[in-house]
Amino acid sequence: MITYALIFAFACFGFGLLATLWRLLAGPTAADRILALDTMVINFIALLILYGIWRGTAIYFEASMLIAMVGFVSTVAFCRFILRGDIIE
Amino acid sequence: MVSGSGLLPVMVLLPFIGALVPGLMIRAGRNACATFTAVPTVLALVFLGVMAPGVLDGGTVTAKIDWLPALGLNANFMLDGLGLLFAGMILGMGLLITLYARFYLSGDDPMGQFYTYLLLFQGAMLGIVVSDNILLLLVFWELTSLSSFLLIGYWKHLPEGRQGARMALTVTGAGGLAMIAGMLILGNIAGSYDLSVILEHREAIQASEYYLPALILILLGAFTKSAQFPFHFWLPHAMAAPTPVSAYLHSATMVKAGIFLMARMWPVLAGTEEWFYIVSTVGLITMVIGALIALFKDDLKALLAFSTVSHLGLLTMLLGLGSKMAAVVAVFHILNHLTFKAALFMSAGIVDHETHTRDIKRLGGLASLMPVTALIAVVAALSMAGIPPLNGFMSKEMMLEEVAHTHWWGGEWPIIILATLGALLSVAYSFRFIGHTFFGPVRDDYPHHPHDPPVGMLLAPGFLAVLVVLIGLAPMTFAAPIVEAAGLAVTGSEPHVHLKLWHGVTPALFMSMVAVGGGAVLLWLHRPLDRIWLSTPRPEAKVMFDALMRRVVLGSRFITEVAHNGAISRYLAIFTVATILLGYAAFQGGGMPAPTRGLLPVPPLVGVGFVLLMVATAATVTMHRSRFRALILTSVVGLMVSAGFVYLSAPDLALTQISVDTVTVMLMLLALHFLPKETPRESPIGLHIRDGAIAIAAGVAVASLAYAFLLRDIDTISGYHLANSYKGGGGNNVVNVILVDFRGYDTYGEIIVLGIAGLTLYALMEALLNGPASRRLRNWTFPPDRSRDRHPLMMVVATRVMMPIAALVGVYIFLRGHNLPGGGFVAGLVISIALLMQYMASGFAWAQDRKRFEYHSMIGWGVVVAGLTGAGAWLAGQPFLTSAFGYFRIWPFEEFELATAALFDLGVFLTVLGAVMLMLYSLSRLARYAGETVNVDPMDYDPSRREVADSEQKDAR
Amino acid sequence: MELIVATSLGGLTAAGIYLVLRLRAFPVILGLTLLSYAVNVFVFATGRLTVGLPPVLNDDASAYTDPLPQALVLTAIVISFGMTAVLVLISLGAFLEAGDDRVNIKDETTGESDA
Amino acid sequence: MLKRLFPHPLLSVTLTIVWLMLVNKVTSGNLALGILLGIVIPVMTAPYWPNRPKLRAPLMAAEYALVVLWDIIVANIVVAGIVMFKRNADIHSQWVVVPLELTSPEAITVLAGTITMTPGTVSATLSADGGSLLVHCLHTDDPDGIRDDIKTRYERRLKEIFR
Amino acid sequence: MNHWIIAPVVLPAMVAPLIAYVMRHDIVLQRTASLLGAVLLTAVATGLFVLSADGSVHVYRLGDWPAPFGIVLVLDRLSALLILLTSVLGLIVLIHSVASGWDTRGRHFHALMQFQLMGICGAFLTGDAFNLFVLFEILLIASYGLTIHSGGKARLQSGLQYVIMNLAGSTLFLIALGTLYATTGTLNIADLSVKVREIPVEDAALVRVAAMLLMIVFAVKAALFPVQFWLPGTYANAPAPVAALFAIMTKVGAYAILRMHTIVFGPDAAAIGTLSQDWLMPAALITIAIGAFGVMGARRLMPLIAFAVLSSTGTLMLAVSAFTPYSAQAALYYLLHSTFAAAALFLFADLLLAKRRTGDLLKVAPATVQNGLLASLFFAGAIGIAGMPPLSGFLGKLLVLDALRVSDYTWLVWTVVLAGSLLTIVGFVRAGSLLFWKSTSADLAGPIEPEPEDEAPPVTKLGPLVVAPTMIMLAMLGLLTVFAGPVSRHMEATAGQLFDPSAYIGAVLEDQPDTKDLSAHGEAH
Amino acid sequence: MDQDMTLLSELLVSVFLIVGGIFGLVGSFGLLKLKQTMQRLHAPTKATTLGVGGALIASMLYFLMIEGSVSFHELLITLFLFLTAPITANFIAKTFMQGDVPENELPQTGREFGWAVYDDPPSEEDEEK
Ligand code: NA
Ligand code: NA
Repeated sequence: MITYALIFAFACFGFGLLATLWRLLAGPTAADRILALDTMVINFIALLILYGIWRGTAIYFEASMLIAMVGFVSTVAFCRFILRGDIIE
Repeated sequence: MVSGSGLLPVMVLLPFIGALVPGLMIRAGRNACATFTAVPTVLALVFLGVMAPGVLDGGTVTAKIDWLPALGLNANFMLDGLGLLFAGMILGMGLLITLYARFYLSGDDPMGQFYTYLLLFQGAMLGIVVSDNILLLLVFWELTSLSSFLLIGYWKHLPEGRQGARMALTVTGAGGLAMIAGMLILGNIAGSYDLSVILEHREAIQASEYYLPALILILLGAFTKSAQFPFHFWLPHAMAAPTPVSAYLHSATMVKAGIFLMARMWPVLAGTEEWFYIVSTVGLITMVIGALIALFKDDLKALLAFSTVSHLGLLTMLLGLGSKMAAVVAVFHILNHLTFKAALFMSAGIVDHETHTRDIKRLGGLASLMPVTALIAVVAALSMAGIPPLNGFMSKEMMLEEVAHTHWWGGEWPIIILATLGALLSVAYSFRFIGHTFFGPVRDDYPHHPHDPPVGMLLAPGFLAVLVVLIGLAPMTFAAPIVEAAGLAVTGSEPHVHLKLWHGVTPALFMSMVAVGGGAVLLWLHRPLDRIWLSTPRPEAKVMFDALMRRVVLGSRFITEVAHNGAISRYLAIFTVATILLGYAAFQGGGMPAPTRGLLPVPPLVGVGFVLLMVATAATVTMHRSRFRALILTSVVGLMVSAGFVYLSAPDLALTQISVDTVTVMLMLLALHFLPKETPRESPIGLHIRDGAIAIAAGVAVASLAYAFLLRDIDTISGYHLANSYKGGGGNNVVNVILVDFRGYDTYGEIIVLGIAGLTLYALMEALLNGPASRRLRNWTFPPDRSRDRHPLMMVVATRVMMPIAALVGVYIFLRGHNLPGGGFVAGLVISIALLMQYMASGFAWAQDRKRFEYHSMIGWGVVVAGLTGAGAWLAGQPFLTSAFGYFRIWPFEEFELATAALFDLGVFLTVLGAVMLMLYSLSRLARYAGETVNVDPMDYDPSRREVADSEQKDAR
Repeated sequence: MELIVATSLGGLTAAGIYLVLRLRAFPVILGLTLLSYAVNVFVFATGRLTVGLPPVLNDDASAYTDPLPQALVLTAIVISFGMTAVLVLISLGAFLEAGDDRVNIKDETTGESDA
Repeated sequence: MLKRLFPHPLLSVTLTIVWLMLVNKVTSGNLALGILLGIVIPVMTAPYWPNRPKLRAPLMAAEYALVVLWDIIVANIVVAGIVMFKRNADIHSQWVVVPLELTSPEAITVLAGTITMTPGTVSATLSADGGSLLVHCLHTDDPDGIRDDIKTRYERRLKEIFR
Repeated sequence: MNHWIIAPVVLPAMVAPLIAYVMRHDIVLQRTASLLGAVLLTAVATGLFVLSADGSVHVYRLGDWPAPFGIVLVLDRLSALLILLTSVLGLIVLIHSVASGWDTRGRHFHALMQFQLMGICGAFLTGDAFNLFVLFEILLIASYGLTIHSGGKARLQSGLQYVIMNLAGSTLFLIALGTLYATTGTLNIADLSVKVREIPVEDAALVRVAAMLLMIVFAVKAALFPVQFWLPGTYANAPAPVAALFAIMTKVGAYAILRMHTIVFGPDAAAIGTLSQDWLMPAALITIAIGAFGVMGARRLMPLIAFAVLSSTGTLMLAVSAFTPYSAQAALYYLLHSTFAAAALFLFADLLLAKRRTGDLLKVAPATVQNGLLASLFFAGAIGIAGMPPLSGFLGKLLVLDALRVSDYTWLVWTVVLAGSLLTIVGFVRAGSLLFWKSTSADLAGPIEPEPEDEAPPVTKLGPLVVAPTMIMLAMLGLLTVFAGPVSRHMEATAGQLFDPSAYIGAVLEDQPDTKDLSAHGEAH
Repeated sequence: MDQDMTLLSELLVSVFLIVGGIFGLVGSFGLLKLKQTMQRLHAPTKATTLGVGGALIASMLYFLMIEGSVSFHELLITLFLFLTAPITANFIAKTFMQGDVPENELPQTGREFGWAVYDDPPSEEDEEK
């Protein structure tokens, strides 16, 4: 049962990746692209967690945690670049 | 073998050591300088005198010193008759020139330099003539080119001097290089570079298939040096040198080096058809052409220069004839030419010195004004013309005699006519030299009123003129011994020379008479002939040479600027194409074993990741002009690569890749702040296609390479690492144990790279702020539509909570790294990112003011801690970076592990943190220089201040 | 899977090379970034591909992936980070000094004819 | 002294708990390490958080958390419906201005965060003086109702908590 | 195990951070530490040279791990020689930098210099292919910092190109190493040698690719056609003392080819065959030609010198390309010569530029003070690099020509080398007569254009300390000439070791008495 | 009993997985479907975050109930995502406004100062007033 649920979840978030890619390419605004990248990262984290369940190992959680953190920082940096130019003025 | 072999190398060395003297002595005055310059020459002459008797008796002095035995280049010297003749000429003339130059050079000329160059040249010449190793000979040969370059260009303020020097060096240098090849071949045939060995291998050499190439290459050296046609043109231009130089180099010594070489090699190279036709033909042509040009030269020195060319041609021809007698005549004429030509040069120098002109058309009638000079010149010139009873007559007669018996290009007549013509022209220009300079009416328009120079200046030419007469009158006394000894050295058999003025009625006598008579007629007809000559178009060697040189320079420049055009994109394209082609060529040379692995299955999600990766990669390319977009797209690429690492069992890689990417993106954003935001469209479509083709080829190449090995298994050394990671390294995470232990040295290097990067960025930032870039920064304008909130409240508040948590995560990742994915590097990046979060929230400068650690010293400590941890192993007698670990228990805590590897990892951590922060610092300094202000408060506006302000106002009321 | 990895590598390399051959510093930097991804994957792949076998020792694992290439890639990643940082700032410096970020240099010097 | 050792006591506790969650194993050693880090890290980061926000009414905070959680779940379903099944033309998005009584940056941040996390609304920006909040509604025909909802449901509670 | 073996790496690696971080505000202290470090390094290098002179091979097992699993350092004649060369060169260049004040024209000069020395020494010592990459990166990144030391437009622009080129090179290096590991499963050079020889030619395609790619990588460092393009621009725009130190940088590439393509990919390895020399020789010849044309066509002094260095690199690689013990001997002798000759010229250029207000453009300018001194230094340097007697270049060139006598292309080789020499000589003569002879003639002196760049202020008089390093470099050429016999004998022995790698392999792989004790701890958990 | 427990836990885990998946899908679908940038901002910041939350809870339950190990990491990640999502959304909204929304299209702040994106914060003098 879990297997099927997992596959369903994989499919959902996998679709999420493709959707975010589309948005990232299509834009049209910088905000859209940043949003798409941010969402992609979150989808990726979800997939990573699902993969952890699939493999039955907790070894990928640090990666998820780290990605959550750097994903946030990148998004803010991209936004600040558009907003201010200098990200750490 | 005769005694005195120890003297020989010392004799060669003397001038070189002596070359130091003038520089030291010049402060003591010109006379002292000249005197002490003469000392080494005199000493060398004395040495030579000591060795001379033995050599004149047919002996040879040898000395052997090992120098570079691996090559067969040894400082082996040999003094035989030929060497003795030349050494005597070089040293004797050297002494005379030293004397003459003392008076010739003016007070403005740097005399010390002159004597230094002179002695260097003398030493080099001396080396050539006593070398018993052809490689050693080459060394001295090239040295003469160099030192003569300095001498010719001595008057560097004269453009002719500079050009002449360069031309001489170019031509003789080129010949010298050809000769190197020739000598190497010769040595290769003979099996040794020792001359004495080579001289014993005549048959082997002449039978070798490499004989002709060797001969041509060596002759190129000799012909260029001795100004043989068609290389004769440099010699007249070298006349821009001071006259002592011309007298020394271009009459007595350097130009004779080529003649010497031909004489030296005569025993092994001469006697073949090739030798005969090449050498004698070149000699004859040179002799006639040189004499013809000499006749129409108005510059005294140019006239003498071309006469020298002509006489060198004569000598070459004689050596080329291949008969022993001709060779002996050549030797005799070398001596004679030296005496009269040097005297003539000196006389010309005196005339120049006194009248301030060398133009024969502005001279005449000097005999009465400077009688002594005139006497010397007349004697020498008559000798040159071959008028009895002077020495020139004798050797000319003997030459004509040899020629008369020679069968050349199908008969005797061609050579007889040409040789006679040469002699005839020789007579004409000799007569013209004295006739138009010293005789005729005294003029009143000399640039400077002449009279005989001081005695010092007359001594040297006078002495030579006396020799001219003495040899002419008593050849058996003054010339025969040395000519015999030298002839023996050249021909290998006792020549039994009988030098006498009267040979009876021979063909030579008739030829001689024709020459003298014809010469006189020519001189009588000179004026009309001169007009014809001047109106005849003829190739001007200097013009051609200059044009050639200019073409070479322009051609070189063209090649250089086409190849190295400063376009790195083309360099890289070439690099890539070359790599692909060479890689493919290498691949073709070997086979491939059969695959041993199947393909792993591809789950659909991996397919999705693949699509993302490829699309993002492709989009990075197609959208690269919008730099920001491209940057976002590369983030996707990075994310997908990390995903791949996760999927393919490399969590450590994923962690590292993703954190490094983040920091890299930050740096790029910081830089992009200043850089243009768009990449202009500037390369033509063809370039895109070319680059696209190269890129695709490279992609296919790399993909195929990877695919090839991915299907084939192999045993690797990492089994050991897996087996011993825990036992020997104390960690479960094998990757981390490899990093901090098995290959900790790599990691040590890697943190040093980071540390250097930090330093470099800092140094560059400082340099930019101190250079012109600072002006650009100072005038920086920011877009007016920037957002007005620099440090939004929400971000600041969120950071206050998240930053400590992120720091905690950093500590966690650091500590667990040894056993699970993580480690000092990732931890350092995590902490950096946490700090970066803070910097983004409240600004770098604000946060920087509150930092606890100096980033510089953090890098320093990191590198030092890692280094000291490694060096700590020395205390235990272990090699650098040997790790130690143990499990400890302290109540009330459970067992824990302590490992030196963790300390090493701490060094890594500190370096990474320090380097990243220093980089960010450097970039943010630039921004502040560009006018960003530093905020006082952590956030743009704290609304609670409004409340406080309100309440304060209330209180105030 | 092997085919996918190889193709990805090829794609990254091709894109990287194409960008490296552009005329401005920024795309060149992007190109080098892509190349460095490619090369990291390449070196990583020399340990051959395995799924779900990370090189962390534990009791129930019967096999591991090859840890050595991973360690090498880690070193390479760090080094290329340092290099990229230097490259970025040098290109910025060149831009600030020269006024544009062209990578190709036009030599403006003019020589003097011989004499 | 105590203030210097514990500049943010709540943070210290949080960090210790987070540490234990990270290491995933409650042992004496980990606890000691967690406490140590809980002390050291706030001390190190204290300069970046100069003031100490006043937190009162812990019960109210808990209540607030539950309310928000509930809102998140319920409203998410609503929004899912809008996103999935409403035609784009039928979605009426609006800007809503929420005047703020809160002045503590922390409180404002929590409010703005709450507004964003509860579906249907995103807090877009503050006014330059932090006195009002601009909110974007995905679909509403009653912007004033939304504003009042925010003020009564969240801001009132937050005013209690951050008094 | 002799711990001194790692001293050439650890010593500068410790001195550098101290200079950079502890002493960074005190230039006197920095200079003292840096010079002291260099002196100590030279002393250690001398000691190691003596140690290795008897032909013994010393292995240093880092972390006490057995080879091929850990990283080893290997000290043999070749590595000892090059470390000694590096340290001597480094010391002289440092003295020049201090005396000329270059070290104060930007930040962190001494630290970067020490790191640079560390990287170079490390590269010469390492017995591990991947570690060679790491040390290459160290010496490269330090060189990036040094190339752009004190900034300026031209320097940064050419520095950027230098960095890009080398990053491309490093990328290829990793691909090559990857391919090598993928086909042999090892990274240790001695082990690679063993493994490569086990590969039959019918399975050798990939390992051949690895060998070729590695050769290209090293060719980039050695500046060999068609990857030589970076050199002239970089050297011409680098600070002169840095350019002088870089004289050793191209040698690192030559060293790597000499090391890897004899011990690992030697002609005796069936898998490789003559692959290396087949491609190296034409590349070297073209490099010589390009360098010579560059000298002939140069408009500026610094590029002129740089192209001469390029040509001399080509000559060096030509000697390497024959892959015989004798040619290696010639190559090593020439290597010593060309290092000092190039360094001497760059240091000289610095002296001249300090005195010439018109920069290094080859055009007439007013005479400089001490024109005679500078002219003689230039003349000597030119003689040195062009390979004219009495300096060692001539002997080196003769050795190279002699060593290549056996090749099939002797004619071509000799023609190129000799014609290249001629162009170089003539080019230098042109430059010298413009710089020194024409400059003294007032009639030709053109108007003075000040340099656009903010270069260093002209020194009024060159003191003995400023001139000494250049003279010492030139004196080295003289010493190499005088002691050509003993030097070449040592080179012969060194080359012999390269072509009989059994001692090397034995020392690394077989002679491992007691490495790490692995019995202490239990199994993994 | 044991089997029931297992079934129950599997059911629970599956439910969370499916709910998480659905929300994730909604978020991504919204990103594709919605027409305006500000509208699109709604979907992922919330739905996707919630979707990840679902997956995380599923994971926690899975390891707790099926593997038998307690893992709080998921909780941490959830906490982190919920903490950062609003900030992210805020920044993206501002990015959009700065580039694509003129100030006059927005309602007034109702205060002396405009929206932070377009207006400078109160200065010292402003405060004095
Ligand atoms: Na604002
Ligand atoms: Na909301």
